[in-house]
Amino acid sequence: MTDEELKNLVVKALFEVAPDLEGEDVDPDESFRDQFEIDSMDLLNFIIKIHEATGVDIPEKDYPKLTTLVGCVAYLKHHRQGAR
Amino acid sequence: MTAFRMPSLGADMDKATLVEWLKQPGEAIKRGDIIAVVETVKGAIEIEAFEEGVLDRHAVTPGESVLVGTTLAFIRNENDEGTSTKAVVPPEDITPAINRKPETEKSGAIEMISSNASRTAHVVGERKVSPVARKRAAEAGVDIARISSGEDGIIGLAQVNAFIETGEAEQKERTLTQDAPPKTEKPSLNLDVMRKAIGDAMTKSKREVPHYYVASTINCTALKSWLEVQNAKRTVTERLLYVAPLIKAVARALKETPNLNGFFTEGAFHPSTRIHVGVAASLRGEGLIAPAIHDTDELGVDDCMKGLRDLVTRVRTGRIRGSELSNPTVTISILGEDTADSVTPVIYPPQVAIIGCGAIVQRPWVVAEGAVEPRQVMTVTVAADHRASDGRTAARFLRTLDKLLQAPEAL
Amino acid sequence: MSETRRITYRDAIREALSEALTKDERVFLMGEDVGRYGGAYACSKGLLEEFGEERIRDTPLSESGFTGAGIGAALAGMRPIIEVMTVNFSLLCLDQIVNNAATLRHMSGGQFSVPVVIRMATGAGRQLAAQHSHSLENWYAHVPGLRVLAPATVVDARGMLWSALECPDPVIIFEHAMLYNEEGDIASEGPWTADIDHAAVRRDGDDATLITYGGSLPKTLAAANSLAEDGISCDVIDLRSLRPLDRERIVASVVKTHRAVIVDEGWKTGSLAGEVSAQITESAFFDLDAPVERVCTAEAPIPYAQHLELAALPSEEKIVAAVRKALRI
Amino acid sequence: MRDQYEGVEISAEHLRELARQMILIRRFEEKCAELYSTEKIRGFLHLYIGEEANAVGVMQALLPDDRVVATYREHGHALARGLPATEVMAEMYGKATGSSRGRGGSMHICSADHRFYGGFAIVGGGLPLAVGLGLADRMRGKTHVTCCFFGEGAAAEGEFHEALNLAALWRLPVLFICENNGYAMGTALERSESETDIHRHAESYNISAEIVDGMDVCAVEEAARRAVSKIRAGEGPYFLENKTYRFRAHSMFDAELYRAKEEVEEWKERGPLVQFKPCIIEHSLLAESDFEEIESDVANVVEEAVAFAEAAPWEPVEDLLKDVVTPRENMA
Repeated sequence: MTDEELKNLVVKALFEVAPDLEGEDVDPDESFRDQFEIDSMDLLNFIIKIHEATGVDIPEKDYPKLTTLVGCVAYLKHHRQGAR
Repeated sequence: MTAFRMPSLGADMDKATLVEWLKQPGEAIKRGDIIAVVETVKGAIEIEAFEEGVLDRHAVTPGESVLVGTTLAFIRNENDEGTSTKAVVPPEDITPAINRKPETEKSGAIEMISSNASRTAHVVGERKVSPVARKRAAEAGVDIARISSGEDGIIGLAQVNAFIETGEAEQKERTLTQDAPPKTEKPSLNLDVMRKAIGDAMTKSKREVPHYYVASTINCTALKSWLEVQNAKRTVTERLLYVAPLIKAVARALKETPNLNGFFTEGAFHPSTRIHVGVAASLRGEGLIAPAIHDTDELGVDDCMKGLRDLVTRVRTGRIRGSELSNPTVTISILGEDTADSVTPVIYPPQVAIIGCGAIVQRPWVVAEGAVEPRQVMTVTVAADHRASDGRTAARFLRTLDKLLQAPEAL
Repeated sequence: MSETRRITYRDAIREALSEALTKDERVFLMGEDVGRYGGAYACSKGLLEEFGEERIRDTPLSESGFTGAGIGAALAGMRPIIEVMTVNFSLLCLDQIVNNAATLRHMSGGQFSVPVVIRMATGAGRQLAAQHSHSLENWYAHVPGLRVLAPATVVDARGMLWSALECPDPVIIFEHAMLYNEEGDIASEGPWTADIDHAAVRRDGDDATLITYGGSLPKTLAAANSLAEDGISCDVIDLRSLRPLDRERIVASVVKTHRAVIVDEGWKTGSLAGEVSAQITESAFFDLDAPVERVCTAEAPIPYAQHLELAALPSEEKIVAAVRKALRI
Repeated sequence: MRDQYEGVEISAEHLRELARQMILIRRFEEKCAELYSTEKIRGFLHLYIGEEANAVGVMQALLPDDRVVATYREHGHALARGLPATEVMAEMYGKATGSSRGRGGSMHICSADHRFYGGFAIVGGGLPLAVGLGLADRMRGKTHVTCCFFGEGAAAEGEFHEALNLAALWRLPVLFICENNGYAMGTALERSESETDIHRHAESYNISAEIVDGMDVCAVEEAARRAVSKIRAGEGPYFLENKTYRFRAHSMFDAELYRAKEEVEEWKERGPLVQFKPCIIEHSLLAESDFEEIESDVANVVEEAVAFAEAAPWEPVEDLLKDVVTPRENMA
């Protein structure tokens, strides 16, 4: 899966959790919370979506790594490879 | 045959626009089934049935804006079977809606809101009043606008007579004059309307409800540790947020202090035997709604979590059920991580209390023997209605809550 | 009324015919099978023997011919009673009734009058299918120059004929076929004239006004009785005269009850029920608490099969439901 | 014209009266056509010009108590029956002193005094009514005759057959006069009837019937007298088929596309006055000067009728609903 594909996957999961954001530009480096007022429930739902889409198991301690788009892509890239 | 009516989902809701029917004539209806989606100033809301039967026919078509109490559809009940209601009540005789919207008009948020706003006046003007009811009201000097309609949304002689006889007239008059806020509603974005609705409700609350406030800071270290251990054991989908045990604890504490749970209506406090905790959820800058988790005190922590997730998901997608909005018996407002230390909330009438929880933050904490250590703490503020309780009640609630949160595994 | 006796609607008509023939030698009965056969509904049974062929006059099957002849005879000073077997066949003599009987007085500047009485059976309910089940009273009630009566009770059946014969204008009397076997009490001794100018209040009530006539009266009274068991009291108005309508009595009742349900075996579109409803709207609109309800016949030719025929016609259940709807309960 | 007519009084006085009536109808109707053109008369106006001998001849056979039922082309019948030209003209104008108080107009001239039951404007509609008038007289033992005029177009109507059957069945005192002018409005006889000898219909109902030259007033009178005497003798109904022709259009608004001008001209040569006048003069019963006198008298009558109609009042609108039915309060 390319970076671009991963990026699309993450954005899709985000918009599924927060459909009201659909179509917004996502700043890759800024945290979702600061950009979009994503709260902890949204974040949890988001991580569940990522988990369901990629099969990657994400422990709670890793949540902080998944608060930005860049962070998500990097995390998934790493852990998907690891999973194989 | 029973009429299924536009429900009142809040003190500040007077009308809504039908967006879509989810049940069609002939479909069986179970208690709790979602029948339709309506657009309110607070967004799209799913409305549900409270009885069993078969949907007989719709009385309002999508796009129509109707007053609360207007018949939306008819539900045929079991005891109707056999009497051939179909032959007797021809479909063209259904109660037409108060306001028909051209079918070509999309129910997009902006259009919906702007057309609603400009229509308010004649929605009220077009209430269905029987000729003799109008005549009787005029003779009695009663303003027809002050009379509630019957169950079918029509003001008939019976409604006028009841109004006159019960002396409801004077009472309503007083309320109305106090009530009338300057109506400067003008075509605007959803955001502004929502803000205005919140504003209206809160202004009314602040003006009418004698608030008092009591606060405590609670040590949440045990709660956080317990969560950490729990979540480490759980898969992604089963993990908990601290909000879940917190809500559960609040519900249990309320059981001990019933004077914080219920409604103040018709000049008296009516405690509620059931506890439906409304969870204030922010709509990302567009406002706040507080749908209920029903019978919170009877749910396990996991069920609370599930209910919460479901609720937030539906808030985000605009699919909140009418009953969830209309019947919380108390509200909790949780600020969440990285926000602020405490909040002093405003009661949402006719509820009599609201519990505000600040973020859980690390602060110096005096432990045994006077030593100071870092601890995860949270400031909880109870705002309550002095007509239903006093400070001691709220203080007792906070002590109970504190105690419960020190043993999260027991929740 | 000291003593009463119980007779059928059919006997009441026969007695009335006999009385009229006895009292006034200008009176004669003319129609298909009124003589030897005794009348299609046996209303003239035995009259031929009593009054002879001249006055109990069997006619060929020529509705226009003998109805026109009756009109002509009336013009010349006789008091003919024309029996058109059923309203269905009366369509063949519409020309004579509408173009001649109804117009002559006015069209001649008041020089002529047509004191003819035309009786006909009407209505459905006996599985006679589409061509023998019409209720077209409204067609005649539409026409100025005619008087249209619908006796619904034995007393009216007994009394209306003579009252009609005393009237110098053409009078159409509709006898609902389902009423002929109905029984009722009438005074043992006459005179048996009936008021043909006013509607009759058959039952008193405060919650709703039921307005009907002819063959629908028994159903309407049954509905009112059943509603009374639930504490709903209805005025039941029997129109009796379909032209002219007794607007005053209708309005007085609606002003009292604020709700009106009209029961009419005609088809709803263009019905007498529509006319009554319009009169209520014109004269009692501001006293209404609910839209006027109409219980009429389904808009289809009357079918043969019994269950379909019953479904097409007004019934006690439909009337009860309409009243409940008007009362919003 | 024949020389002898059984039962017809061939005196100067009688012939002068026949001439006067026919000329009156002719001049009266010519005036009506003129007044129609100037919009004094409205509605339908069906002229009788050419057919005068029929009404005039038949009326000679009737007594004052006999009854007449006519069609919508009935000005001639009304005048021949003796209704005043003033009242007939006022009716044409729609005035209150018209014979039907202005409610009937050209098609519904009525007079109870003359037992003239009026023009009936539904083809065939008058026949059953005439049967009923006859029935009433029969039942009461009177010897009155009801005379019913209609055109040959009526023979296609059911009511014609129903009425003939009833009258024959009950042997009623009805004289049926079929004025066969060859056209049912604009449809020629051959194009509307399978049996063009209309009197044969009557025969099929066992009614005595004969064909009459409807352009010869004396022949019509002769036949009518014969028929009436049989009817009065209780022999039942009688039927005359008068062959005649209308010289003018069916009504005022008629392009006459259905018949040839030559045909009209041919019939005009046999016109009731065209034959009648030279014959009488030839027999020295009346002189040319008599006809001049008649014309002058008739002109005065028509002029007087117009003046009367012009001056007549309109019926007040308040009386619109008067006589629809008898007011009930008038009933004892």
